[in-house]
Amino acid sequence: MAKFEVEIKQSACKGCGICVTVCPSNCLEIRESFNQAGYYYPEPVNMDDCTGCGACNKLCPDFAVTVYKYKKAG
Amino acid sequence: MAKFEVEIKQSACKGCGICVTVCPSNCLEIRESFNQAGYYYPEPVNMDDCTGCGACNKLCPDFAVTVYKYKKAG
Amino acid sequence: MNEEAKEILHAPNPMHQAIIPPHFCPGCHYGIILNCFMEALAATDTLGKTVLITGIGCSMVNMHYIKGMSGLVALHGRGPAVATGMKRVLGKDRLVITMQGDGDASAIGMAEIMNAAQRFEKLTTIFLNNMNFGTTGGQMAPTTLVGQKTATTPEGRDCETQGFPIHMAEVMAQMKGVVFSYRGAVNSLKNFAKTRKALITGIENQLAGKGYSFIEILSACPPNQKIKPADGPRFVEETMAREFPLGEIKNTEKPC
Amino acid sequence: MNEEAKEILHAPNPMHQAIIPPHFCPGCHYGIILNCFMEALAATDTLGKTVLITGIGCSMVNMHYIKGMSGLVALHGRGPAVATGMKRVLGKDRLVITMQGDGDASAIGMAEIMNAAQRFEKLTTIFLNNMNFGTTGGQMAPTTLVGQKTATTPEGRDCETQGFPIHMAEVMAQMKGVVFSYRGAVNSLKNFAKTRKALITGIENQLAGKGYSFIEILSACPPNQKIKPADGPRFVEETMAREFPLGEIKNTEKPC
Amino acid sequence: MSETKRIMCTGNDAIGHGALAAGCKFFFGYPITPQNEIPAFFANNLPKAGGTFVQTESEISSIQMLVGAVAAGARAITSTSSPGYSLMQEGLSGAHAIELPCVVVNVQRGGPGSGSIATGQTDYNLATKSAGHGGCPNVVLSPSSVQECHDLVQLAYYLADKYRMCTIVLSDAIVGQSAEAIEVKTLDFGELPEKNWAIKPSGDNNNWPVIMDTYMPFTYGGYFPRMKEKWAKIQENEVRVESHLMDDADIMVIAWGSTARTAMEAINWARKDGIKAGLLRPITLWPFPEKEISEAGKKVKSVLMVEDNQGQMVYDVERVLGGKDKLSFIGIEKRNEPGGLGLLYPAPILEEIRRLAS
Amino acid sequence: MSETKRIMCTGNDAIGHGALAAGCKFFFGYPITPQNEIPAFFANNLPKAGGTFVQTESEISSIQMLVGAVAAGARAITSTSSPGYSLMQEGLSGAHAIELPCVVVNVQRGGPGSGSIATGQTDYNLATKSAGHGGCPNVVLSPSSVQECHDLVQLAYYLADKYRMCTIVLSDAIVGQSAEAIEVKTLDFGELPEKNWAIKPSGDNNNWPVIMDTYMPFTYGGYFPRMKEKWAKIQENEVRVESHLMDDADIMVIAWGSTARTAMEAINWARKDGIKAGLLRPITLWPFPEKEISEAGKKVKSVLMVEDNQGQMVYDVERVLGGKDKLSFIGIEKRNEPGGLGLLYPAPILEEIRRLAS
Amino acid sequence: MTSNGDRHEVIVGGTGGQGVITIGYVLAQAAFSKYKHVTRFPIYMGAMRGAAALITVIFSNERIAAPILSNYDNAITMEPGTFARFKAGINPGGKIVYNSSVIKDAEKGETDCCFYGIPVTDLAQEMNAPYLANMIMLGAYREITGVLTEDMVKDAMKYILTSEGKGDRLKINLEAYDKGASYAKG
Amino acid sequence: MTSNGDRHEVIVGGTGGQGVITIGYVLAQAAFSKYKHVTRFPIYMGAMRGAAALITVIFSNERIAAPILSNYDNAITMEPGTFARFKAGINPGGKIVYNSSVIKDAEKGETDCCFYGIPVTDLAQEMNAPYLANMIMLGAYREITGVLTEDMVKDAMKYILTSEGKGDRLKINLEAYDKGASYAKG
Ligand SMILES: Cc1ncc(C[n+]2csc(CCOP(=O)(O)OP(=O)(O)O)c2C)c(N)n1
Ligand SMILES: Cc1ncc(C[n+]2csc(CCOP(=O)(O)OP(=O)(O)O)c2C)c(N)n1
Ligand code: SF4
Ligand code: SF4
Ligand code: SF4
Ligand code: SF4
Ligand code: SF4
Ligand code: SF4
Ligand SMILES: [Mg+2]
Ligand SMILES: [Mg+2]
Repeated sequence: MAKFEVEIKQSACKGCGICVTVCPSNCLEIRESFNQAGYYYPEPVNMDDCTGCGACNKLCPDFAVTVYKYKKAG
Repeated sequence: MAKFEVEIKQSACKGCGICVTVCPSNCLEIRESFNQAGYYYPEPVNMDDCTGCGACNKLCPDFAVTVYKYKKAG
Repeated sequence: MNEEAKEILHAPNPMHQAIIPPHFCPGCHYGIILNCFMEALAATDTLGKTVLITGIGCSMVNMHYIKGMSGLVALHGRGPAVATGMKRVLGKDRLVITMQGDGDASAIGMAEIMNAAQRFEKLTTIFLNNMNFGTTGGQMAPTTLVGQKTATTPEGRDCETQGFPIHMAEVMAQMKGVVFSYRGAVNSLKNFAKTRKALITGIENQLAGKGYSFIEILSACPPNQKIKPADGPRFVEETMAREFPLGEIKNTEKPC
Repeated sequence: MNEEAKEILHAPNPMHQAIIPPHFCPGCHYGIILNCFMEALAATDTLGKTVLITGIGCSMVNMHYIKGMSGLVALHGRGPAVATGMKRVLGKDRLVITMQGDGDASAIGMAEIMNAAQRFEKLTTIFLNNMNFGTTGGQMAPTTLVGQKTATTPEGRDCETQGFPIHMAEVMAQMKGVVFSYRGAVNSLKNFAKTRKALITGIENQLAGKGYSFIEILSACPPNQKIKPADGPRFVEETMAREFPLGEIKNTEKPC
Repeated sequence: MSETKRIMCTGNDAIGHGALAAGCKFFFGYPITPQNEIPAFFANNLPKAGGTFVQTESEISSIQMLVGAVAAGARAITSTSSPGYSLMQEGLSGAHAIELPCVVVNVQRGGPGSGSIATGQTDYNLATKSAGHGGCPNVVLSPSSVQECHDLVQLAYYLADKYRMCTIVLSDAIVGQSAEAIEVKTLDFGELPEKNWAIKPSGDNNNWPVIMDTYMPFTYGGYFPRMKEKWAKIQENEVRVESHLMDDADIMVIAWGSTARTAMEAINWARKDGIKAGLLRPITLWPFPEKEISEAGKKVKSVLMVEDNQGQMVYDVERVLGGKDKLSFIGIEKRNEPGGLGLLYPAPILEEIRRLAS
Repeated sequence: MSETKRIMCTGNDAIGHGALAAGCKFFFGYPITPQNEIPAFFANNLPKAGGTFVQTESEISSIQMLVGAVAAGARAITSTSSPGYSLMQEGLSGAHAIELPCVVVNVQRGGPGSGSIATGQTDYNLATKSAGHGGCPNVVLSPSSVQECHDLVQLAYYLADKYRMCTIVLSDAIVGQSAEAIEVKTLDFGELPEKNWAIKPSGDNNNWPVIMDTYMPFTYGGYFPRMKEKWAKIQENEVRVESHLMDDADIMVIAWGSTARTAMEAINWARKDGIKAGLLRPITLWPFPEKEISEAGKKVKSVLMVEDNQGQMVYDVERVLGGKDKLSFIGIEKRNEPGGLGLLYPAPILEEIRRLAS
Repeated sequence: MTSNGDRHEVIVGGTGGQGVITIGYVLAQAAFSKYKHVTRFPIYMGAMRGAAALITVIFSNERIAAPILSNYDNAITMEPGTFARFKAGINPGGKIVYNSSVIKDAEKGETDCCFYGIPVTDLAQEMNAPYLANMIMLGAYREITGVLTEDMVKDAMKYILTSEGKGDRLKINLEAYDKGASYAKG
Repeated sequence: MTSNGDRHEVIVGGTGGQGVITIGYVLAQAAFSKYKHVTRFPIYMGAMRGAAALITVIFSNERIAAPILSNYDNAITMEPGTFARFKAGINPGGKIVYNSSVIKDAEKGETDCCFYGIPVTDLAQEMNAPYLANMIMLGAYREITGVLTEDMVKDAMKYILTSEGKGDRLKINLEAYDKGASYAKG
């Protein structure tokens, strides 16, 4: 079960793939989708392995990534 | 008996006294004489001790010093 | 998944002026450096005390990207001189930080940065080493690697006729007025954290009146380094950091 | 004493253009350095291959003092750039030497000299360190000692607001393109001989295409150092060389 | 190099082709938009031609390396854009002091400050009025087409060497960034004197040293009278202008560089309306075509000065016309957009011509 | 500072006294003859006055430190001489781009190149025609006496702050090195607006950042129209001239700076011969006294321009007079010696006045 | 009023990544072999991908006055921003060829010119290669205007794409050209 | 023709080491307390000791036009070079006070001015202090011209010598002044 969620602000993304590269758990992948400016943005693919480390957030040059943590139930 | 002679080109001398300072044998001294530009130039005073080392020549900033060596008789 | 049951763990930096998206090329590390710098400002709570002086280069408009940052875009290479004038007026309790490209600081601006250090200015410089002149289309910089192809070294930099990359952090460390010299990178979470720490040291040094702090940061510049944007982090590690070793080069007490 | 029975043991340097007496102040070591330089030219038989590029400073007219020396008086601080242009035209078998004051090379001309080294120019620089701007009346230079009184440091250089003396030979040695960096003096026969040897090395390095050679020479400047001319040699030894240690700082093989 | 080759290239590349055709062997320069194609051209082509490309650390260094190379007798070049040209002022002044035939290309962007990289003609005064301190004029050549970039850089070498005088090719971003079909060939302007003044080590010069001294003793008694004579000779012999439809013109449009082409477009349209407009285009900005403008000025009913700046040459035109009576001006304020990327298009010029004709 | 003190000092020192009286707290400068007394003055006096003296590494740095200090709202100053003034061109252009009220002193030596340290007025064109690339004029004030050094540097601050415009005090070695008896006091020119444009950290500015950008996007649509208005206002309101014996003059001598005093000496002698000569001395070189010269020019029989250069202002005078008919010129070629240490004395001016009178 | 004689003028516009500059380069290069005078002038409205880019191309056997035009005979536009701009600048009787995939409601208004919509984005998508939209547009444009010849343009494509280091993609680009041309033929 | 009214003008010349600039400084300083306008302008003909140095001093209650003069009412010269120069520039009826120790044959020629030879080098030698020649000359000059008062000049000497860091030598300088003055008195 995924404990974290990663949100990519598509309009800000330039499709550089840095988040994909630096994710230690290979949670992100660039696929077919592209934004208005023509950039292919990444999509979360493997969130169960996500550790919430924040690399994708901190190392995104375009401030496009937010990492959420699911609150424990109760 | 002096083996060496030191000649100061008075007109070139600026009376800095460097030759006096650097002579290891205290052969030179600045006295009363001054040249046209008003500089007090040094005079050989103690030539018996001169070793012909050439310091006065090489370290004169104004190319004013010549050191001669007396030829051995015969 | 229940939307209400999640909280933000890592948000995009709130200091970032989101309405002006950075103009950097895809994969440029300058955006990451900007983030790292803002985190250092936040950690020291110094944004409101700071004036950012940029040179001419891809980082020149960075003050516009930081909410609440005052700044001045200096002419090419002259940041440390402008910063000197400004710092002398603003006084020791205000922070004046220069952010300069490698061309800006080590080519045209070499006299200014060296002499700011010589005068023991209480400044902090962030030196962005991308091994080229990015803004003008990727020409050779003093930092360009031997063999590296650029717009003005089409066959690769030839050391015999074009020399060797300058190591600014080491050169600056030679100056007595420089109390802190560091080379970092933002290609990994670990390096990001270390670089942020170095930036914090640079900020604290200035506020303590300790001396000049110089922080070099290696940066990928995909179009001009001719790499894929996603390969930037690896390129920094494997190619750049091999020529320009990461870490602290100097960290001394105040020399007087 | 018999006039005919003596021979010249040490003549004033025959390369010296005796009809133009040097304009240096009494006790200025620049005349001695000139002599030392001419001896190095003689020892390498290179006068006829040489162009001397001076900066603006008390040494600027030195080519006029050397019989048969071609030269160009560059604008203040720009010697290494002019020399680069000239050397690239004249080619590797010709010598282009810059002679620059400390103000000339380490203040206004810092970018030019550092970047000539960065480009691995095959040049030789003679750097005259008299710890002040002599020509303009003895102002502070980047080399001025902490506490030293000059026209612009009437209370002595205050390190807190005016910084620390720059050590150029050490800074230049940081540059990979610099294969030889030396600090000498001409205050004694011994130092004169060592400095001449360093100058010869600098000349030979250039003709061998080995790299950039940098020779710093400490010099008394009596009016501005506020010493008696005759005390210059001692001042160099006891005051200057204490801050600026004499000797070889770098001597490496050709780096590529 | 004397055969002709037809190619398509930018104005910036054409500078390179022209310089190579003129035998230039050394380039010294620092990157700056909008002239980066020039250093790139030389980096690619000079080594092949047995020459040397040096990237400098600044424009100050560029002009000084040029001084070193030119003092040694070489044909060499540097290029830059406006801020870099400002930085060369001290160096140019020094080059005038020792009368070096330096050729400098300035592909203008808009000033002041870091300005706008788009284009501009805001360096007219700086280029023509004084090479730094000292008040020496440069010869200033203004290309308005890619072909002319190629041709005028060659003329620049000729004039520089003929008179031992710094010569500026004052291009702009529109001319520099346009690509056009041009003919590349070596132009022959005539014989030139030997450079026996050039610096050589004395061993290469019959043991005679050659010394150039930008410093004292500066003999004004000799220098300025000699310069006056030289400058007068240039003003007498080297003025170049282009006239377009001036024979029967009622309205003379004066414009230079790329703006002259824009003005020509407007004039061509005006002619379709039956308005007798013509163009007088100074090619040499210094020497300034005083006679040509003054004579033409007497024949026309009105004079319209067009420059992509706030009005700089208009000052000189007014002086030559002896007043502002016939004179009007439109300039940078008529660009299509207020931002730095706007351009001065033909339309506002046509509009002004129509206004003058009515 | 409002009491008056009579002292004897050099023109260079008077710059220092005047700047202190105007509340200047920061000096940034690099040594160069013949203005070395100015940095020495500030090094000695600013710390005592709670100010800061910084010796820069070059004139490029001087103008940039000045930019930093002035951008932060301070009254600051730099001084230099001709070659250093050339080096400031890019910086001045940048200062104009962000409209900083920089005050720069240029104690001229002779150009071009390293030139002559004696004196000279060879920077007229560079100072008045264009602050580097971009073609922006500086306000240029020309002192001809020690008292005026003290007064005009204060006026420079006033005009700079009033219009947010770079202002140059264009002195020369004769004015700078002369010592005269003067009165030191703070001059009051009137109220000035708050510097609410100055850069402050946002925390010192109600959390609003202040940004100055010498670079893009440069909005010409706003910039040059605003400048035109500003420049026109200055030209309208700030022209200053001195007239001496002009009321009944047949011969108008135009001269500026130290040369105006030399010319005045010659005029006084000419008057003893019964020759009706008078002096018109522009104090503001920009704004140029167009109206004053044109009107006076109509009344006199001949106009003699005297400058210690090759003839620079004469170009502007000719433009204003509408031709060369009445106009003659003598300049640097009439110095007493050909070497760099010669000076332009009263005698050749008197001789020329006599020639014109006969 | 459009130009006289053999003069041809066209302005091409789009956003930075759309390859409009290449269209201009190819047209200018193609004209170079046939016309005495050719000029092209690019304008980049910003450094970033996404900012507008324009290029004006003029060729003629008569001398060409300005390389920049207030009004032009022909225009090619890949997206709405430059479409609006060109509509204002087109000469009466001129032609606007536009990307009808993204410029949906071609507001022809009162403009006295001819509009030709080509859905180049969709056509490129069909080829599974969005970056080919520009060459599709080029093929359509040549077909519509009949300017130059197909051979000339294809030769120029070879030259330009090779010099841009895209020689390996030449074949697919030529296919794209053909796709555009045949779409225009109808 | 010499100046009208209360105006006094003098040019002082010698070689660099001879202290002529100090003579000018003292005269200007002395005049400062009495005259509304004072100007002094030094000219160094080279950086080296031995090169000529000149200083012009003018004071008046009327405005002073130029600080540099082609012709002057009074001159002081310490050596032959400036003597020749000043002879050419002196106004008819003017005074030249010269160092007759080194300017032996004062070629008065056709010049319409008064010459006053003072052997200041010898007088200084008598005091065993060659450097005092300038103040001896000053004493003589004031006595001969009667300009200012002895007190004013001596006060000015105090001020100038102190500001030049030679305060400790003030007494002997005043003695030199007196020696010159009494020699001139005869
Ligand atoms: C005086 C001057 N010369 C040249 C330029 C052109 N220019 C703009 S940025 C730049 C260099 C940029 O390189 P760098 O400092 O490494 O910054 P980067 O773009 O790589 O971040 C140059 C040469 C300029 N603006 N001003
Ligand atoms: C652009 C410029 N700025 C300033 C000067 C004035 N200037 C002449 S020499 C000099 C400095 C001399 O100092 P240094 O280089 O140490 O040489 P030194 O006289 O001590 O031998 C200066 C500032 C100048 N000639 N040009
Ligand atoms: S938070 Fe860490 S593990 Fe999770 S997606 Fe981002 S980089 Fe990968
Ligand atoms: S790092 Fe940011 S810009 Fe790059 S692909 Fe990921 S989300 Fe997009
Ligand atoms: S040669 Fe040597 S020992 Fe003799 S006088 Fe000279 S310095 Fe003294
Ligand atoms: S070193 Fe030379 S200049 Fe100095 S005192 Fe001796 S001889 Fe004279
Ligand atoms: S050119 Fe390089 S440094 Fe500049 S924005 Fe692009 S990637 Fe970043
Ligand atoms: S000022 Fe100093 S360096 Fe210059 S000549 Fe005099 S002693 Fe030598
Ligand atoms: Mg860079
Ligand atoms: Mg020095």
